[in-house]
Amino acid sequence: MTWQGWLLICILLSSFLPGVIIFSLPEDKYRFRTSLNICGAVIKIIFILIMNVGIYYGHSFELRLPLIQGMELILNADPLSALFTTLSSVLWLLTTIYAVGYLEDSPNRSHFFGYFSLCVTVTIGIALAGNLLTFLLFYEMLTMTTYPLIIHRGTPQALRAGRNYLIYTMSGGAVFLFAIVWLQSITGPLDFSAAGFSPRLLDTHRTALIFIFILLIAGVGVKGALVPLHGWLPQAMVAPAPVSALLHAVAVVKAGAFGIIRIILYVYGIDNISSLHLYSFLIAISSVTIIWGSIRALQQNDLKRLLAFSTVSQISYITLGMSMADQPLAIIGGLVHLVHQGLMKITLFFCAGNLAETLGIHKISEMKGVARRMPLTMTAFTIGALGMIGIPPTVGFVSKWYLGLGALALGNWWVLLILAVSSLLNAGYFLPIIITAWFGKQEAHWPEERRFNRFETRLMLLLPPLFTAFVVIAAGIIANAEISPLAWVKFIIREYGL
Amino acid sequence: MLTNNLYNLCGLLLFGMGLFALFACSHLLRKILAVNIMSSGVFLVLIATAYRPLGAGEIDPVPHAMVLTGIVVSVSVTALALILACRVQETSNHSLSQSERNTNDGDSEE
Amino acid sequence: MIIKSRRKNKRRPFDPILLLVLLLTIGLTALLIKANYTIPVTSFGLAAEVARFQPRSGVESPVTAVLLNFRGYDTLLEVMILLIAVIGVWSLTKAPFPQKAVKTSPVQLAVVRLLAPLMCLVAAYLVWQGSHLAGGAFQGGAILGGAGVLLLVAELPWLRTIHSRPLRIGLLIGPLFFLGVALLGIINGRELLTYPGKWSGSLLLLIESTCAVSIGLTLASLFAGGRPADDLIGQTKTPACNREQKRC
Amino acid sequence: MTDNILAAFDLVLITTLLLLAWKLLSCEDIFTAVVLFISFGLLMALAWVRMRAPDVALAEAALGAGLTGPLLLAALRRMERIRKYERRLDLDEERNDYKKPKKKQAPPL
Amino acid sequence: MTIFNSSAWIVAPIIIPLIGGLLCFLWRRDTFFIALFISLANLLSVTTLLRQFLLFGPLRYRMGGWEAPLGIALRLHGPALLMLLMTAVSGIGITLYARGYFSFRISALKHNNRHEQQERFFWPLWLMLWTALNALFLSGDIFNLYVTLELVSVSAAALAALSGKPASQIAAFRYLLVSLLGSLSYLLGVVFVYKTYGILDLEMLRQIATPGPGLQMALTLMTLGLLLKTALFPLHFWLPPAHANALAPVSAILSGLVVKGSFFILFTLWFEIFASSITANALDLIGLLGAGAVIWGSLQAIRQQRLKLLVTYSTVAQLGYLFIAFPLTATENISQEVWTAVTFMVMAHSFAKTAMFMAAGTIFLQVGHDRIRDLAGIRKSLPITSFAYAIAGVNLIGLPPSGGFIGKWLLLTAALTSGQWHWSLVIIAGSLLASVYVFRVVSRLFLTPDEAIIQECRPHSPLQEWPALFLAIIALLLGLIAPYFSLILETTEIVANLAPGGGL
Amino acid sequence: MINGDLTQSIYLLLLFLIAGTPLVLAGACCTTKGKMVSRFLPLAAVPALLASYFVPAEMVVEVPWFFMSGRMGLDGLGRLFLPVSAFIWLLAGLSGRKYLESDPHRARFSFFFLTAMAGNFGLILARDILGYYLFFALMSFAAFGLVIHKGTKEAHKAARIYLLFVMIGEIALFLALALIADKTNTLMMAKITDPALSPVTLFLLFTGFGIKIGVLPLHGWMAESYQATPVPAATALAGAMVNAGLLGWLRFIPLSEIVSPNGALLFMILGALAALYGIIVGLTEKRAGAILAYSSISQMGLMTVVFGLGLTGFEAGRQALLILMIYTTHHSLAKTSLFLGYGVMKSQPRDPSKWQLAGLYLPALALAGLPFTSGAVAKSAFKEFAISNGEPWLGLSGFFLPLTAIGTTVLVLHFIEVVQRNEGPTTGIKPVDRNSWWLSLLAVALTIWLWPAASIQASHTLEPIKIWQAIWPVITGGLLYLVWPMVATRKKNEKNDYFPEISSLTGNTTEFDWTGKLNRVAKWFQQNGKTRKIDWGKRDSAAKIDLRLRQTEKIMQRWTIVGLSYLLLGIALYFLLI
Repeated sequence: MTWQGWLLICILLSSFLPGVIIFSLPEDKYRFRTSLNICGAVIKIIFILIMNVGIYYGHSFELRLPLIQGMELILNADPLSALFTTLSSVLWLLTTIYAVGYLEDSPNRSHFFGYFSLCVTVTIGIALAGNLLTFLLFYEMLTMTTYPLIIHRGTPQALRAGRNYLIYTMSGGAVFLFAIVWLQSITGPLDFSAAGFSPRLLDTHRTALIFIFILLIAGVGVKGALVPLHGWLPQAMVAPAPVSALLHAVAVVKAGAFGIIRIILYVYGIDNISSLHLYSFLIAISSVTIIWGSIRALQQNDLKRLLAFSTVSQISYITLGMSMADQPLAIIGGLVHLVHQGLMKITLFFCAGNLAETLGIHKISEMKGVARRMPLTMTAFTIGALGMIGIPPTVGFVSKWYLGLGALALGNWWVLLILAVSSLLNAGYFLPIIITAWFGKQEAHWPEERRFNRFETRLMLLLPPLFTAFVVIAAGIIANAEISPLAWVKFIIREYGL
Repeated sequence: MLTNNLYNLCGLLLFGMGLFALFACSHLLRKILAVNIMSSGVFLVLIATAYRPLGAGEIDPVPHAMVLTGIVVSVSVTALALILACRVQETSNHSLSQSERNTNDGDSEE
Repeated sequence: MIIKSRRKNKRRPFDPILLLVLLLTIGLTALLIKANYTIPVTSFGLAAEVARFQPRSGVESPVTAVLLNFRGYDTLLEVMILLIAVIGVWSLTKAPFPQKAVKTSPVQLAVVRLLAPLMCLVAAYLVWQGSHLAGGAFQGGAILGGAGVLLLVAELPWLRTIHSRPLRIGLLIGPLFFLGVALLGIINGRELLTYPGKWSGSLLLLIESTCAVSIGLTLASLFAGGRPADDLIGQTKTPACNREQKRC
Repeated sequence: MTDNILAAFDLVLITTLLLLAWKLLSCEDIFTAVVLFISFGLLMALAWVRMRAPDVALAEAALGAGLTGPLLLAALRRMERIRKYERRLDLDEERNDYKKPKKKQAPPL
Repeated sequence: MTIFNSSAWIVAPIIIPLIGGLLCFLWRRDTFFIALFISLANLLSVTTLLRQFLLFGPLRYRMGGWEAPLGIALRLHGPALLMLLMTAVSGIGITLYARGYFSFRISALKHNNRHEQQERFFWPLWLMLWTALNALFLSGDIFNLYVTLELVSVSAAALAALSGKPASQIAAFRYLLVSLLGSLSYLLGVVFVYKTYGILDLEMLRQIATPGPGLQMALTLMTLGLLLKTALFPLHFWLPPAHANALAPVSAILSGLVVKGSFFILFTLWFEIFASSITANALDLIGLLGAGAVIWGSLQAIRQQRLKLLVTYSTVAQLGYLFIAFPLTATENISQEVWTAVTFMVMAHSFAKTAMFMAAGTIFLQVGHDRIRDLAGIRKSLPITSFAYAIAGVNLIGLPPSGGFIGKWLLLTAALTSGQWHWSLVIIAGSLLASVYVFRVVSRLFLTPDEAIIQECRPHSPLQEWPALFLAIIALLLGLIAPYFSLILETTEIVANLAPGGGL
Repeated sequence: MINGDLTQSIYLLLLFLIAGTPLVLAGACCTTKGKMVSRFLPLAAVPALLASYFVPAEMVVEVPWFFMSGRMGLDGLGRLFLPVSAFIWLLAGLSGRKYLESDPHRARFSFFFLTAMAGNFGLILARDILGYYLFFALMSFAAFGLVIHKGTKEAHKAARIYLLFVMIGEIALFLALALIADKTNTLMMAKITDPALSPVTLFLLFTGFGIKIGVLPLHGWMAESYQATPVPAATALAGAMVNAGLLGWLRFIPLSEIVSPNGALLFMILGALAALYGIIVGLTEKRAGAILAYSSISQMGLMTVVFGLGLTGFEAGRQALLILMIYTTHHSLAKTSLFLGYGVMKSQPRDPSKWQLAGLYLPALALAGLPFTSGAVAKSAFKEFAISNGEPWLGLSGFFLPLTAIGTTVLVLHFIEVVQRNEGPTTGIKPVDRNSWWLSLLAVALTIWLWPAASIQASHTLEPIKIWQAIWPVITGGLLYLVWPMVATRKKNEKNDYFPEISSLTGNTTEFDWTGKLNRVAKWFQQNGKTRKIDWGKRDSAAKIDLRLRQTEKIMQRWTIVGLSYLLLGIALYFLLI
């Protein structure tokens, strides 16, 4: 095995081992657990950076484990996986710090952090998967590892949410499995590759391939919260804030979106999809999701539910970008939104968590004037929200810009209208919150106020959102620089051969 | 060949009878008896297959050995089944016929 | 008739399912018979084979040769089934000896005293003749078992005090010996259950004898319907710990 | 001639066997059934002899009829005795053990 | 090293547990150590066999030195070897667990020697059962298979009755009767085979067997009997009470190993020995029943209120998958995949179900009941057990990388490649239903209840918890070591001849 | 060369400081010492002023990493817009210093003020379309903070409306920019030429920037916001930020390079309507700030007309550019002055003095185009331009311009009256720095004359005929204004619903509940979605299924049923195995 292979293993182990150790730790080993967690995260980031550099300079990172004939587990780091791994690992570090602060004196922390680490391991696995089988492997494991986190609180709502999550994701997984097997029975074993499967198959298996595609999208669309399949996401909001952050920004929803990207770009290949005339289907799905998610978000009073519906809407931008994959600009928009949405949404969830943890605020109607009490938190929130709307110079604008350009380059001018309406709706639900928070007058006492010494809340709760908010702006401002996500996405596109 | 066939027929009829009785009767002992009848039927078929009239050739000893084995097995299983039936009787308050019913209830306490 | 009897037992006078079962049984039996008569008689079994190898088996009776030599493996396993039945029965319950000694009638006692040794003799004879005529370990064992049953029916008081260990040794002596001889083949560098050519006859007789003893004991134990009274003595008891204390 | 006699014997034997089986499976009283079964076993041994299988016949006589019959009778006696006396009480202790925690059931979550 | 090349090793998996069983019955003291030693020795012998197999290929052993039509042959081929391996590994786990289980019961429960007695008889019966299973897997003679089947039945029934509870007695009695019926059906089938061919050896039968009325009836009867013993859907009635009411280690044995024995015979007969006589319609019928088992068993499992019953019904459902594989073999070029798939399903289910029953048993012992509703937060006091249960559950659902997943994947592939996609729907539906019943429990176990409810009841010994986890993890990782298994399966001659011939 | 490099670096530094200073100061507002920042508000505009003087034209700095393609620099337009804007921000900052002293939220105010300032300066400097968009958004959203600053109910309402319009504008601009970028394949402004602008793009640009300018259908936010915003901020809003919209047009629809007859028509018609509409509605208004807003609408309408004229031809475009520069400079300074004056009057406890009134009249009449004021220069230039363009635009000079001049006169007189009627300071009013006002007056009076670029137009106005042409509309307007009170008194009783339909058009409804409306839509969807859901959780149905399963399983466990299935299976197998 080459050092590249070992590096991939190390990347996976750097969160897996801490996770396993944490499970066995007693509850009161606070310091050890925290430092283990954070060390793991930092080491993982270092490994991933090494990997990124390697990828940039053209090394190939691959690890193959043949199972039986026609089944092979492949870990393969291409630029796209590098993008996702980097995002996940960095956000994991932040979320871990945040979670340490958030759960400072709640029960069952070993349990929580153990699953947390496993969850990230699995997400990285999804990112590194080199074929559909491996993808499925980690995809299903993701369900397993996130489920305990969703029901962590153990309340009836949490249980219900967990149950629904399982129903959705297990069904999705089953459909996905079915589709994969069907696909492979036609195409034979497939690695992820830019070309997709052989176009010759289109002549003989046209209908089957269309069906398979729809099934595949439905399978990953459950986690990716495409509209008829998004029902679990708002309910899963009963979980603690770090979990929501994980679900929305780091792991689950992202995994779904990532799966869609993989399927479109690396399994089918853009040419095949184009000759199957599937793009219109994708555009329709993603447009409906974008609009519907926003409309549903508008009517929420619960902050986290609102954010959840906002995720439904926003994550579909990625699908939208993929649905115009004929056009590199649109792909760029979609891919870069993978990162951007993560940054913005995690900021928002951190802030929502801060409000809940410090002041007991869960509802938007309770947020009047809260910015005066927690200015830093609300600053981060505002930046995140503006990013969601797509105000420059935040990263949200960058994504939208590329999506718009891609749509225009394809002549899909009406996609631009979708973007416009979506922005308007986003503004419709985010701006009132911001106004209320900053300029509203506090009417009653906060539901459950807790005071902390120097800062408006715990430092560990404050730093992560501030950092991500900063990145939301900074990554937008330096979008064209060599180190920005956008640049990496362009690198991906180059490597992909467009 | 007539004899073979006759005994074959008898064996198969015994098997059928036992089969029906096993399904139809509710008394535990009767079920055990039914199974014994069945096995007798099977043995009969086997032995009848091996049978050759005097002078018509060597008798195949292998089926005989098989039946011997079968008889021993059936006796030991019968013994175990009988003791089990007694235990069923001992441990449950129900009458003989009801106890068999009771088995149906997979959800009963423990 | 069967239906009639059910009709009396059950409140429901007529069970259509049962009728269906009857019809189906008849159908299956008919199929069986049909199949039985359509089998072309082509083979004559293994009689010729047995006859060919009989001289090398060490016994004269073909059935015994098959039973103990050619297909000795089946027999080995079969002996084990008997043993398992005993273990199973023992595991289920204690032997239901009457609480207090029953006064056995003198006539019965006399009969038993006469018959039991006689049956032992018959058994020994059967085992011995098994090598060339009908008979063998099972038959002999069965007679021995019958003797045991006789004793048990007589409810002799000393039967209750039979200890577990000698009984177990008795039960196991046959199987263990059989197994040992079987392993002898491997030790000799041959296959399992291969008897050394010269002594195979006498070895088979020995196996039959020990097995007959064990089978007799087995059958008697099965009839006794449970393990001996002293079966659990000798186990060191760990102090009973109250469950409730443990839990809280 | 001998063939005919033998055939008649076969027919009678088979009919008897079948009738016995039918009877023992359908008769009201289980004790009768057991007794019939013993005779069935003996007739079976006769059949084995007729089939030129003396080993089997011996085994059937000794085991099938000679031992299974007493076994059945013993079991029958044991069952009837059980029905007369109360069953042993100590058998239930384990169940009681398990039942205790039921008192403090977890409140429905 | 020549000693390890001796062909006599093939009898070791039969002889070693047999001796162990006899000794355990005789000795009565330190039986656990005897059993442990036996299981290790058994593992050693199986490993040696594995080595021999990889070096020399399939083995054939003449019992008593007699050639085939007269004597009995043992044969070691890929599937049999895998079954032996499975039994050896599961057996070690069960042995260890049983020790923990009994010692806890002996020390923690009120008793009148009852639990000592149970343990005392458990060991010989278990080792005998082990012998029987190994003999069954190795047997190369159709009548010898009957004997081993009986051996399995009797010891299994005795084990099932071991717990002494009324329900278990009833269930065991029913189990015994069913086993007898099954064995007799099988035996009658053997009689028909012997009538037709005058041969009992499997290999020879394979060579001369041609479709005909005798074989047709024989196959029907043998299949019927074996289906009954394997508890395929409409004939599964005996399994839930027997498995659910037994002692936990016994349940593990019954569900994990015993049903696999009869299934193994059935599969061998259908696809190896009499493959030429199998028709597509019959395969479809079996597949249909398998599908029914999957759906019905899962629905029943979902419905259950008690943990052990749930696990038991899941066995009914999981056995269905094995039969769904039948119709998939009808296409020539994929039958090898199906063979692999079935082997994987069998092994994965064996490990997982064993682990699951162990976990259920531990939970039952610690909590004092197994009402699923009231199991909230057991994870707190029994973390390892809960994990074991969850991991085993993952296997049952068939999530990657478990062995169950590999099996399902191969079955799905076979179904879709051969164009029989309706079976794949059943498989998918089955895993969804499985996830429902698995998570019904897991979500309870992993709940965080109020502090007040959590009672500190640490298990008595690590033996109660770890074997389950050990087996569950083996099942989970089975997928990752799949290449080795497929290697074993592929080096078998049998596989080459697996595809049913002209009968289709 | 070292010397050259040094100056180059100094210029660079200055360029960065233009937007950087306000941003840094804005950052300082967020610290604990944020309240002190308000004292340095004027300072923030100083680098911009300096730069507009020192930094040579066509100095372009490329920062490729910055927001996708960073190009900054001063060009001709920039060198005009920057000093005017900087000056106005300076004045606003000056006036704000005092105004804020007693304001508890002065840190917040300073933050938004400075951010808006940075945005304003930045967009002037931006040389690529996204840069412009970025700073435009920065300014617009920061201004929101200024509009809502007072925190009153009116302020909240105004801010909400403002935000809605900003969002619409942003989206329109986003679409327009995307279309442009798609056509030109670059982000550089310089590449925008005729083929890059489709009618749709033109319309979107018109909408996007028109909102800031207040062109007709998109003016709804203006009156409320001008009224609600604190005076210093309103000054900047009306004086500087409005121009950003105009600059946007100029940047993205480069006159003299683009000819679009249809676009011209759109601009001219809507501009002309706005010019008249602003006057008429302004006359019905009772609030000084709002009146100024309507005046702005009217004046910007005129500029829209000029812009439209400029779209008719290349040469016209070149001329229009110059006129727009003159006009916008004039208008910005005059409006600034009016706002500051209004602020001063409003905040002082006593009635305005004569000097003060005179000071108010100067910019007011300049707006109306009184001779010798900047307004006269601007208007005469406009007139000449219209004439030079020939038919069909001659009517503009003869009829339309005088009409608006009359109207403007009336409107500003109305404004002055409203200011005079001021009942003294209410509690919320803070003193506005008087010096800044005087400074602004000075600028109004002098700028146009000192400005070299406008010298030709300025000299033209000194001709007698021009003076007359300029003065008669003012006189007419003054006369009309004398008649006004009668009209006003007659309508007094109905003061609440002058032009009710118009007030609803302006978004003046008391509750424009736009989130509520969307909510209703969403709820409809939700309800309709819910009824169609299958209710899996129904207890009784679940129990029923459970019971069925249980019963069936029990039946299946009967021996007879087992026998049935066993036998059936056997028979079926037998036949199937043939």
